[in-house]
Amino acid sequence: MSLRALPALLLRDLRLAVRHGGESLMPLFFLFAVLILVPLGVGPGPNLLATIAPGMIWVAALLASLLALENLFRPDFEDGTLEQWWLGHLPVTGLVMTRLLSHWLITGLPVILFAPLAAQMLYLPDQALGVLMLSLLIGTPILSLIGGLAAALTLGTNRGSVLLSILVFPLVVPVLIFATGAVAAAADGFSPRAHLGLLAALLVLALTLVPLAVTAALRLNIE
Amino acid sequence: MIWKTIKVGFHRLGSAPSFYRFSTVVSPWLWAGFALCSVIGVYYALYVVPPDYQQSDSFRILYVHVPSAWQAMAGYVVMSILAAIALIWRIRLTEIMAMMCAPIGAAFTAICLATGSIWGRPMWGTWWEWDARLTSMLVLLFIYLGIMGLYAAFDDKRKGARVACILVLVGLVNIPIIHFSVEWWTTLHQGKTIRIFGESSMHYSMMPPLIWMTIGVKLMFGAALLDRARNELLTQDRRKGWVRKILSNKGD
Amino acid sequence: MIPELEYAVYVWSSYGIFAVVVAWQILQPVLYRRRLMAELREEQALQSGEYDDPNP
Amino acid sequence: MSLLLEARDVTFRRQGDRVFKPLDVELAAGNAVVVLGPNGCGKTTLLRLLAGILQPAEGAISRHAATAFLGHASALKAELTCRENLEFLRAFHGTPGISASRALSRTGLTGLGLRPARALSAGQKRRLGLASLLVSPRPIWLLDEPYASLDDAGGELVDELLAEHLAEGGAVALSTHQRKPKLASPAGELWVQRAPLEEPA
Repeated sequence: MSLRALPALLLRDLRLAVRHGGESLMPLFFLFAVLILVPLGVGPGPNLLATIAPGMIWVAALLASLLALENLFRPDFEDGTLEQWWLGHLPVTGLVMTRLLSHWLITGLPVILFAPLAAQMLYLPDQALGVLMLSLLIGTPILSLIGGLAAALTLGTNRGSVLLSILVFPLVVPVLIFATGAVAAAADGFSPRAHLGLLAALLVLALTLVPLAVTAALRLNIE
Repeated sequence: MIWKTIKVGFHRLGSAPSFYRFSTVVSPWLWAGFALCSVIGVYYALYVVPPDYQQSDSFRILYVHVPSAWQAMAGYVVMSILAAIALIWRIRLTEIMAMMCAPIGAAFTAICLATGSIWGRPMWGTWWEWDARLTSMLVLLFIYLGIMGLYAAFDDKRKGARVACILVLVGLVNIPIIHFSVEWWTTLHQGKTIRIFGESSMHYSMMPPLIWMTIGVKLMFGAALLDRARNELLTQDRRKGWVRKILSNKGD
Repeated sequence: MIPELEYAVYVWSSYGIFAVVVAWQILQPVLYRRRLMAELREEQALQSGEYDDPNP
Repeated sequence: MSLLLEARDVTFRRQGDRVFKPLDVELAAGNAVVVLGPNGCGKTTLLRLLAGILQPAEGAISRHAATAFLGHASALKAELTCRENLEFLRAFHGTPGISASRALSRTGLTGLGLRPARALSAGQKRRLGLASLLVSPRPIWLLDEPYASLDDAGGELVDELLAEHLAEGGAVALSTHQRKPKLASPAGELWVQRAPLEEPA
């Protein structure tokens, strides 16, 4: 039993993402599209922008994560690489986790890295920036997990993308509420601990349950 | 022991022709029961119960709103139990029945949302209030729609049912979390709105129509579920002999 | 006969929505079943050669 | 002779119906079995069952060695070069064998290492698929239509690789429509038959 398969898979996924180039930059493009378009829509008033900043950054993170889901398992499903997962010596759940990690590295991490810039552009109060980063750090992996589940469930259908959004939307409601709540609380000078704690609990729950559900869904869909 | 009884029971009932016969006999009775209960319930609700001192007659809306809301949630619980049985023992009948719960549950969720919004117009002065219950119901509606959409998107209905059953169980874990988060969110963002039914402030004279309507709605859920499951079974087995036999037996 | 209610429009439209949705829950299976049976019967007739073409 | 894979009364269900009549399969070291049957009878499904990609609806399968499966889709990434594909598979399957370069030259793809897999012809893709069997040697080979889109030389290459694999104590099950493998000892034959519709009691 060798664990080399996991880094090999991760490296290959990242290499493919780089080779697709444009596609992997889409999350960032989305973040900035939202950052520029929303002020143009609602006006440049610092107070208003500061109020909606956490929500906007989080919606951008959500859209970025949604964007890459259609390609999470489908290309592998179509070229036969996915079924090879069941031949190996490794539990499929491990491979699923690796794939979700690469999704997070491509869609979640860039948003986190550029969040300080976005926060400045939207006049988010300074004391809220740390909490924003923390909420993204805890919350975006949940987005990847839930998105991965939706992608796995819709894999065997041929009109996946619309369904994907319908499935993801209700499941991410709590993430959005707790994460933006934390940032808003910090901006207003209250303690964000309760929100962040609940968000972390969600992450733990998602980390334990989602990979199993994804594995089961993939197994059914490759039949 | 009890598990075994459930399993054997479903297997016995699970044979397609026997379920077909069972549902054909039982469903009309459930519909009749629903008709009876709802006639009594509506009569009480509109004619007998006196107007509320605070809400006047608008509270009468709640006699369709609340049973629908309860059934929307109870329907999800029924669907989850069926889905769990379907995933554990791979019994086709429970797969089909779990899937057929979704459109009926969605219908009740829709009634609940529509009537809640109508009730809110005179009471809150607005068609939509980001009230915790309404918002969770809206999310529940989307979960129902997601389940229906997922099942519909598969050509192999058995595979589709099992995949959608996973979603049903994921939803079951999520619905309390969603409800809690929305409640938390609304209490942070707004003051108290009028409670739909205040804490045990309901006068006992207001109860009977609620009870009748609730029973009626439950019977209706069962009836619609049997009807839909029977149709789904016929569709899936249309190439098989037992369906052909039913076709040729019926003269009409 | 018809009770005079305050907010009558709201009350009646709520009960109306309820009635319509419930009626649809009754009708949908009946209509679907009728369509399915007609189609299966036609299929069977085609297979056994007893099919009468409605517009030859 | 040691058994590498045994299957008892296995079948699979699609839309609730059996795909083929339940089958027994035994693969011993040095044995080759050709899976035969008309189109759509479930040959691919059987191979995927034996590989462990599908779980049998009935019956049981036990595998006593690592398994390789080569399907219609060659499990290659179009955007990666031939060499990158092979090197990934070498690490992924956990049983590194001969180097990517050797595997490429063995399958007649010398000089194509830097070419993206999407730029290969259908026959070259099959050859690259065969190369992937060599970079991570596993005793049980399950090959779905290995002769498809290959020229005569390619067909002979498959026969040679099969012979070497069997000589090393491997076992092979393959489906085919075109040619049957020419081997020192003739391969066993396994006929897959469509299952009749079952009626509920």
